[in-house]
Amino acid sequence: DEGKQGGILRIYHRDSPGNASIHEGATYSLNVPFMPVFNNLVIYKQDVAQNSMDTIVPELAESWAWVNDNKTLTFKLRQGVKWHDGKPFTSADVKCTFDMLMGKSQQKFRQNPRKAWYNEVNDVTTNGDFEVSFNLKRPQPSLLALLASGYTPVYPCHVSPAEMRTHPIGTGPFKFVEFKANESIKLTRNPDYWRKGRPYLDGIEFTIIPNRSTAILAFVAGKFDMTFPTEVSIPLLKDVKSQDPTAVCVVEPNNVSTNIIVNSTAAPFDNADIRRAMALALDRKAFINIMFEGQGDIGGTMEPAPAGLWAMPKEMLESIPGYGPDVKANREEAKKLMQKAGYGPDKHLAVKVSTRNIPVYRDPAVILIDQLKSIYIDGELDVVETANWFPKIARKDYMLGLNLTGNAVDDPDQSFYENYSCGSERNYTNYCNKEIEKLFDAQSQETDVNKRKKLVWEIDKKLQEDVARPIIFHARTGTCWKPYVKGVTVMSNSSYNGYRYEDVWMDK
Amino acid sequence: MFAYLVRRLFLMLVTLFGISIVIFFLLRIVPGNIVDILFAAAGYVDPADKANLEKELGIDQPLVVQYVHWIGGFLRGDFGYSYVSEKPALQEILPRIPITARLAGLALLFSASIGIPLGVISAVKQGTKLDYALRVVSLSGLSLPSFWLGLLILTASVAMFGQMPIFNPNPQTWLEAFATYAVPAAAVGFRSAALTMRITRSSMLEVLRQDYIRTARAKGASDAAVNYHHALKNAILPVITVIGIEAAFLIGGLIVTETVFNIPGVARFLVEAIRWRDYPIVQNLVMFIAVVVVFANFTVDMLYAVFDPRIRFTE
Amino acid sequence: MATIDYDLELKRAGANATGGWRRVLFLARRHVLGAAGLIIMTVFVFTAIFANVLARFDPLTVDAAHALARPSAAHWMGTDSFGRDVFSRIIHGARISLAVGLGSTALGGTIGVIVGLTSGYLSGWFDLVFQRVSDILQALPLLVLALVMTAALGPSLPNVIIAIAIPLIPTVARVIRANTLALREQPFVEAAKSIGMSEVRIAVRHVLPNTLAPLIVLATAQLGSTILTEASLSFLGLGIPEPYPSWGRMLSESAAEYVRTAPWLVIFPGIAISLAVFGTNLFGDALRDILDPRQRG
Amino acid sequence: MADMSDLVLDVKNLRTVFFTNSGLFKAVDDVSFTVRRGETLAIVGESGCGKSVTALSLLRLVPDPPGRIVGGSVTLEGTDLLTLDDAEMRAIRGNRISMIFQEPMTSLNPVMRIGHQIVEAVRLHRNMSAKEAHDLAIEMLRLVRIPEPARRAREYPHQLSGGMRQRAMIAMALACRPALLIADEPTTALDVTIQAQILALILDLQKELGTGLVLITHDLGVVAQTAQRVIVMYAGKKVEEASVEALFAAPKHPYTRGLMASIPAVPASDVAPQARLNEIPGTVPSLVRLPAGCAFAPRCKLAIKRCQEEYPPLADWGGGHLAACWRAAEVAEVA
Amino acid sequence: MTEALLEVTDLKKHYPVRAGVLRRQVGTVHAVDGVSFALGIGETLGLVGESGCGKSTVARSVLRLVEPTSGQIRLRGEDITHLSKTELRPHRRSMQIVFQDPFASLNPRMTAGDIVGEPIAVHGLASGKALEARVAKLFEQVGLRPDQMRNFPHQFSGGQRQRICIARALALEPRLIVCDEPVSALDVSIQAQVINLLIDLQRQHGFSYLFIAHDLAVVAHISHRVAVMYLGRIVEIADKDELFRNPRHPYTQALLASVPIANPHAKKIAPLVDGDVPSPVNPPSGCAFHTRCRFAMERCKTERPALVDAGVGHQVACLLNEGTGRSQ
Ligand SMILES: Nc1ncnc2c1ncn2[C@@H]1O[C@H](COP(=O)(O)OP(=O)(O)OP(=O)(O)O)[C@@H](O)[C@H]1O
Ligand SMILES: Nc1ncnc2c1ncn2[C@@H]1O[C@H](COP(=O)(O)OP(=O)(O)OP(=O)(O)O)[C@@H](O)[C@H]1O
Ligand SMILES: [Mg+2]
Ligand SMILES: [Mg+2]
Repeated sequence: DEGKQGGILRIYHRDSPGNASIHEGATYSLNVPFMPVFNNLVIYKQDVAQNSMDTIVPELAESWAWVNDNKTLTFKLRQGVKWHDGKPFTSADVKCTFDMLMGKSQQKFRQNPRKAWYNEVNDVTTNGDFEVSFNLKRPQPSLLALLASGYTPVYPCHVSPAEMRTHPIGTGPFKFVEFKANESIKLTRNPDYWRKGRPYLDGIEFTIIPNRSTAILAFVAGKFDMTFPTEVSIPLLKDVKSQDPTAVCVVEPNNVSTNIIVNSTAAPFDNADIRRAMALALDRKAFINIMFEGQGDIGGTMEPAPAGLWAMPKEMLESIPGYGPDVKANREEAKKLMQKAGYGPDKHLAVKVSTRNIPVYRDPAVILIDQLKSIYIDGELDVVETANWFPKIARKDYMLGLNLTGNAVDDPDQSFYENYSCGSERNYTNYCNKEIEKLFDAQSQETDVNKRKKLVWEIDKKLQEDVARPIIFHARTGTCWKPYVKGVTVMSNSSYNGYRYEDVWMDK
Repeated sequence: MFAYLVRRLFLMLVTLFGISIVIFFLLRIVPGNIVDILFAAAGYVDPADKANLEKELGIDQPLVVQYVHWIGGFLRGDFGYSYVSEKPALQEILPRIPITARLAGLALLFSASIGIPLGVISAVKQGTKLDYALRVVSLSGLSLPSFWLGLLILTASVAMFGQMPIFNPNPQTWLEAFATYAVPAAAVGFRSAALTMRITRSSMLEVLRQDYIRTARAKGASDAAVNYHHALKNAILPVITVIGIEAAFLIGGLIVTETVFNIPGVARFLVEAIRWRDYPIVQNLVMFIAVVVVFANFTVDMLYAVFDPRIRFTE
Repeated sequence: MATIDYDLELKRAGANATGGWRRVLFLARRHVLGAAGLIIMTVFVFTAIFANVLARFDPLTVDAAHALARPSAAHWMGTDSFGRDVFSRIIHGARISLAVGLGSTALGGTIGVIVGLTSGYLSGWFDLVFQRVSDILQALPLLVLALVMTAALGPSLPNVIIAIAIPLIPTVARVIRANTLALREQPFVEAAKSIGMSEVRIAVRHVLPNTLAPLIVLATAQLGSTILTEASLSFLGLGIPEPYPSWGRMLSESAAEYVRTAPWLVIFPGIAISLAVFGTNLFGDALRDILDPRQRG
Repeated sequence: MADMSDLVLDVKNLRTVFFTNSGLFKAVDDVSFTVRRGETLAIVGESGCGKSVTALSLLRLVPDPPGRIVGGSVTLEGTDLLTLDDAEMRAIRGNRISMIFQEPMTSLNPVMRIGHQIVEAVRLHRNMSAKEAHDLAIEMLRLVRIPEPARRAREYPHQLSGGMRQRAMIAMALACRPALLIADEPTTALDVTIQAQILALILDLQKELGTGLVLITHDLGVVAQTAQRVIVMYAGKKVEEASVEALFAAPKHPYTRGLMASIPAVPASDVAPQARLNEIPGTVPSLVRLPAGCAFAPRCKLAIKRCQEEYPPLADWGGGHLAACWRAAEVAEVA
Repeated sequence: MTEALLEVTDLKKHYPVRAGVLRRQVGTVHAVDGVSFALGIGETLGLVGESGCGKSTVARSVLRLVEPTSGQIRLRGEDITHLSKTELRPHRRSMQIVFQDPFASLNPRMTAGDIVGEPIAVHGLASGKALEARVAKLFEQVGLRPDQMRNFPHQFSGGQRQRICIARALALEPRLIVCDEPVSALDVSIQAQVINLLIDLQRQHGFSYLFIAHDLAVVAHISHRVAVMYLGRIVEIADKDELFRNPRHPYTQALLASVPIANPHAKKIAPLVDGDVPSPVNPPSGCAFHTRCRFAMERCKTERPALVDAGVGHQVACLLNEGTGRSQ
C-alpha cells in the first residue's frame, strides 16, 4: 500500500557515535543515524532482508557495467541530483570520495578503516560529469557488493573531511540538522530529494540512551516509535513483548561472529595439540542456549544459512573437529590431547582469557572459561577497557581473546582478506598460510557463483580445522517498532546496510 | 574583610591549581588515548594514521608542554576543542551545566525541605516509635544504590501509568520543565534528604542539651517555640555545611542518576568524556566542577557567618 | 501523682545491666536498631567467612539447562542467565563486598589515620600541604575520582579497593586531625609533655587511643558507603570484573536486562546490598551513641 | 509560723529521682522548705548533693528521662505546681517563678540578640506590643546596670562579658516581676569582684520587688552575706535548717560543722603559714548506694552504731533550728 | 628568702587572636605582659588573680609548655628559656605540674598505675617490678591504696584523681611543683584534704610550689608569699601576712573586700569596684586597672606603673602616693 507523508520517527540510540562521518567509522552506531543523509552509487535493495548480488540496485548510479575483461566497472550517474547545500552532484564527487578512501588525495581522513577494500582498484576515472570507472588490477566481482554497503556513501568533493565529521552533507533523503554528543541526533526531510515522493517522514530523531533498560522502558512507554535496530537482546525482547504486545519485533542474524583469537606465538597455545583440544572442548549449543535462548546459529567464518549466502552445508560443517554433535566424545578427545601435552586432572593449565569489558564480549567469555574447565584448563577472565583492547591484541599481550567480528557485507572477500590474510591489520592472530591465500585470490576472481561457493566452503573448513580463529557462534538480535511504523526492513546478513529509511512511513 | 577575601581567594586558586595538576596527570596515567579509541571500532590501528592524529591533537608532545599549553589556554579563556566532536570545548560544556545545576538545585531543595523538618521531628521525639520509623526510612535512603532506586521508579511508573518521566530537552511550560527534573531530583534527593535528616537530628539533639534551651523553657516558652525558634536556629549550622558538601558531592553523585534517567547533564557527559579520553573536555569540565565546588564551599562559609553571629561579629 | 513502678523504670534505664553480658543485652535493648544492625552485620560477616560451606552450588559454574530458573527449592533465589545459582553467588558476593568494604576502609583508614595524626601533630608545612591536598581531593567528585582511578589501574578487586580507598583518606584524615588538634589541648597531653615525653610517643600513647571512638564510628559508616560506591562503579562498568560475583555487578547488569522478565536477578542482589549497607549504618549509628560520651544519659 | 499570705513557696516532702543505668539516684529525697515574700533562703551543700535538681523540680524542668519527680508538693502562691498541666505550668514559668542559671556563658541563646531574648520572656506572659516589650527590656537592662542598654540589647551574647551576660539573665528573669526567683549558683563562674557586684545587684532588686529568693550556692561566705535562712543538703537530703545567724553561731549537724571548719578563712593573716586545714575525711557518697542509716556517718567523727542503722529524723533543736542528727546536741561540745 | 630555685624575668606571652572561618589573626592577646618573680627553695609562692589574667600562661611558660614570647626563665641559675626539647628533658625531672581539672589531666584510657609510672618509664629510671614498686610507694605517699593502680581514672573520685595527678608529679622527684588551680574543681570538703596533702609533702621533701588559685583564702593558707595579677601583670607581691594585712594596690583591696566572709554579722557585701574586667586583647592604656579603680587619676590613663618596692619586700605597681599605692 502507499505510504503516508509526514511524522517524525523517534528512535533511541544505543551509544553516542564519535562523529558523523560514515567513512571514518566502523560501527553501526554511526551507520544507523547517518545513512539516511547519503546515497551510494549502488545499494542493496532496502526492502529485501537478505543482501545479495541480485538485490543490488542503482542509486546515484543509473546503471553499471563490467567491461574490459571484468577489470573495469563503469557507472552512469544520475543527473540533476543536488547536495544538501545546493551544489550539484557530479562524477568528480565520486572520484574524490574513492581517491580519499584509497589515500590518494590531498585531504585525508583521520582514520580510514576500510582502505583495504580497494586494494585491487588501480584508480577511479571520470568520463564527463556523469560517468565514472573503477579500474581494477584483476577481476573482483565482489567490488560491487562492497560499493552497495551502507559503509560506502558518496561524499561531496567540496566539503572537507573535518566538516563531514561534524556536519555531514549528502544527497540522501534526510538532511542533517544537529548532533549533540550523548544527547541526540536530528535529521529532517530533504525536500529536494531526487526520488520523487520520498522520503515519507518529516524527520528522524535519535535520542541517545546508553542505558538499555531505560531505553527499553521508554520505548514501552511510547516515548519512541522504534528501538535502535538490532540492539534488542533476546531477554529484553521478551520484556518488550510482555509489556507491549502490539509491538512488532523481528529477530535476525546480523552477520557478527563471536570467536576466539588464539595467540599461537607464545606458550601454551603455540602447541597445536592444545589449540585443537580447546577447539574440541567448545559446546556451541550451550553458548547459544544461554546467550540467545536457543536463537543463534552455528557455523564457520561465513554466516550460516539460510540468512547467509556462503555457508558450508551442514554435513560438511559437522565433519570439522569440534562441530560434531557429541560434545562428550569431543571433550574426551580433547582431554587426550591435553594429556599428550602434559596436562591432566592433577596438573591443570592456567590461562588468561582476555576480552573487552562489555557484556556481549564478557558473557561468552564467562561461558568459555566454564567450558574449558572440562579439559583441565583453568581460565581467568581478564577484562580490558575498549581503549586498551586493540593495542593489547596488537602487542600480542594475551593468550586467548574473546572477540566479535562483524561483517559489513556477506561476502567472502571482505571477511577472508580482512581476517585471515598474512599481514592484514585485522588478522590479530597472525594466521598465515600461503596456500590458503592462493585460494582466497582464486575465489575472489571467480565469476561463476557456484564454483566460487565450493572454493569458499573449502577455505572455511580449512580455517576451522587449523584453529585459526575458532568461531563459536553467530548472533541474532531483535528490533522492535510500534505497529504504526511501516516499511522497515531489518537486514538478515549484515547490520550495516539497511538504514536509508526513505521508504519508512507512519500510519498515524 | 578585604584581606580575608584576598587570602581566601588565594587559597582557592591554590586548590584549583592543584586540581588542574591532579586531573591532568591522572588522565595521562589512564592507559589508552583518544586515538586508540577512535581506531578501536575499526578493529585495527594504522601506525601512520595514529601518528598523524596524535600530532594533529598535540598529544605527542611532552606532558609538561601539553600541560602548560592547556593551562595557558584555560587562563586565556581558550578551552580548546573536543577531540571527539571537534567542537569548541566550551560550547560542549556550557549548555550542559544548567541542566545539572537545575537538577542538583532541585534535589537540594527537596533534601532541605524534607530532611530538615523530619530531622527536627525525629530529634524532638527521640526514642519514640516515630523517631525509629524516621531513622529507618532515612537510613534506607542511604542504603539503596541510586541506580537501583532510579530504575525501580522508572519501571514502576511505566507499569502503573504507562508513562515514563524521561528528560525533555524543550519543555514548553513551566510545569513541564519542573516535571522533567522532579522525578530524578526526588530520586537523588531521597538520599540527600536522608543525610540532611540525620545531620539535623544529631545537631538538634546536641542543641537540645544546651543550657540555653533550658533557659527558654524556664521562660515558659512552648515546645514549638523552643524546638523551632531556639533550637533549630542553632542546629541549622552544621546542616548548612552538610548541604554545601552535598552540593559538591551531587555533581559526582549525579552521574548514575543522569545515566538512569538519561539526562544530558555534565555528570554523565564527564563519564563519557573520560571513556573517550577526550582530554580537553575532561580537564576543563573538571576544572569547571572544581570551581563550582570551591565556590560552594566559600558560599557555605559565608552563609555560616550570616547565620552565626559569633562568626559574623568577630570580623 | 501517678504511681511509679521503680523496678520497671530502672530496668528501662539499664540499672541492673552490669557486667559483660548483661550490659551488652541492655545496650541491645536500648539500641534496638543498632542491635538489628549488628545482627545483619554478623550474618553478613558469617556468610562471607563460611561462603564455601553455605553456598549450595559453585557460584561460577555455568548451567545452560537451568538458565533463568525461577526461585525454587533447588535454587532458592533462582538462577541467572548463565544458570548460575543466585543464592550461592550472593553468598560468595558477601565475601567480595566484605573484601571491598573492609579492604578499602582499612586501607583508607590506616593511611588517613597516619596522615591525620601527623598533620594534626606537626601543624607546619606538612599540615598546610595536607590541607591543600585534601581540599583538592574533596573538590573532585568522589565517583569521578574513583572512576578515573579504576580506569587508570584497570578493573580488578585490589584496584577497585585502592580506587575507593583513596578518596576516603582525606575524610578520615580530617576527622583524626580535628580530634588530634582538640586532644593536643587536653591537660593530659600537656601533662605527658611536661614529663618530657617525645612527641611521637605522645601521639601514639595518648592521642591515638583517644581518637579510636570517632574512628570506629567513621569506619562503620564508611563500610556501607564503600559497598555502594563499588555498586555504582559496577553500574558504570568499572566495578569488580567477572568471575567475582560482586553484588554491585550482579545487580547492575541484571537490572539492565531482567527487571521484569527475571526480577529475582534484580531484587536479591539489591536487597543484599541495601541490607548490608543498612546494617552497617544502623550499627554505626548505635555505636556512635554508645561511644560518644556526650550522648550518655 | 508567719502569715500565710506572706508565704510564696511551700515545698513539702519533695522527692526527685533519676533512673540511670547505674541505678536509682535519689537526687532530692524528702526535702521541705518555705520561702516568704522578700525572704532569701539559701541552699548549701557540696557538688552533686541535689541543689540544682531541687531548683529544677520547682520549675518542673527536671530532664525526663532520666529524672522524675516522684513525690511531695510544690505550692506557689497557693497552687500546687505538680498538679498543673503543661500549658498551665508554662504560664507560670518565667512569670510567677523565674530562674537564673549557674552558667552565664551558655545559658543565653548564642544566635539571638539579648534584647530579643528578654522581649520573648515578656511577651510570653504579658499582653504587650513588641514596642512596649522592647522598651521594657531596655528598662530591665538599665535596672541591672548594664551601661548603654539600648545598644547592648541589639548585641549577641558573645559580645558581652560574663558579668554582663549574667546581668542580662537577671534582667530576663525579673522582667515579669516573679513572686519567686531561684538563683542557682549565679556567680560560681564569675570572678570574685564581679561576684560581689552581681550578688549586691540581686539583693537590691529583690528588696525592691519583694521577691522571694532561693539562692543556691556551695559558698558559705555567700550564704552568710545574703541569706536570712539556710538549708544544708547532704546526699539529696536536707540535713539542717536554721536562720543564718543560728547556723553560723552553732551548727547542729556534724557535716555543716565540718564544712565550716574546712573552708579557709580570709583574711587569714592570723593563721600561721601552712596551717593544716580541718578536713572531712572520706569522700562524698554516691547517691545510688547510700548507706541504710545516716549518709554522713562514714565520714563522721561522732558516728555511733545507731547512725549506721537508722536515719535520724529532722528534729527541731530550738528556735526553728532543724537538724537531722542523733547527736546534734553533742556536736558543739565534741568538736 | 633562701637561694632562688626559679627566677622569672620580664616574661611575656602573646597569643594571636584568630577569628572567622579562616582563623586569621585579628589581634593579640597579651596573656602575660611582663611578669617577674623569684621562688626560693622550699618556698610557696601564691599567684592570684581573676579568671583570664594570665596565671595559667605563666605556669605553662615556666615549664616551657608554651614558648614564651620574651623574657627569661632560670631554673637553679640555668637559663632554660631557649633550650631545645632534648636539652630540656633532664630539666623536666626537676619541675612538674598539677592541673586544675584532675579528670581532664588523666588519660581516660590508661590505668592509674600506668599514668603514675609513665614519667619514670619515659626517663628510663625503672622498669618492670622496680617500676611497680615505685608506683606503689607513690600511691601510698599520696594516700591511695596500691591495689587501686589497676583502676581507670573514671573509677576514682575527684579528690582521688587529684591525688593521682600529684603522685605523677612526684614520680620524678622534682624540686619545683607548679600547681595550676589544683583544688578549684574539687568539693570544699575535699579541697582541704588535697591542700593538707600538699602541705605535708612540702614539709617532708622541701618542694617549692608555685601555687595558682583564684581563691584568696586557699592561697593564703598554703603560701609564704603571694603575688596578685591583673591583666597579664603582677600588680602586687608581698609576704602573705603583709599582703593581707596591708594591701596596697586598689585592685588587691577590691579583691579582698569582695570575698564574702562566712560570718553573717560581718559587713555585708559591698563591691569596691564597678565594671567588667577589660579584655586582654585590647588592654587599657596606662595602668590596666584604671578603668575600674576608685582612685584613678589622670596619670593612670597614660602612665604604666612599674612594680616598685614599698618596703618590707612589699612590691606594688600603683601610681598612688609615689608608687606606694597607699591611699589617703
Ligand atoms: N540528667 C541527669 N541524669 C542522671 N543523674 C542526674 C542528672 N542530673 C542530675 N543528676 C544527679 O543528681 C544529683 C544531684 O545533682 P545536682 O545537679 O542537683 O547537684 P548540685 O548540688 O546542683 O551540684 P553542683 O554544685 O555541682 O551544681 C547528682 O549526683 C547527679 O548525679
Ligand atoms: N592558646 C591560647 N591562644 C590564645 N589565647 C590564649 C591561649 N591560652 C590562653 N589564652 C588567653 O590568654 C589569657 C590568659 O589565659 P590564662 O589561661 O593564662 O588565664 P588564667 O589566669 O589561668 O585564667 P583562669 O583563671 O580562667 O584559668 C586569656 O585571655 C586567654 O583567653
Ligand atoms: Mg548545680
Ligand atoms: Mg588557668
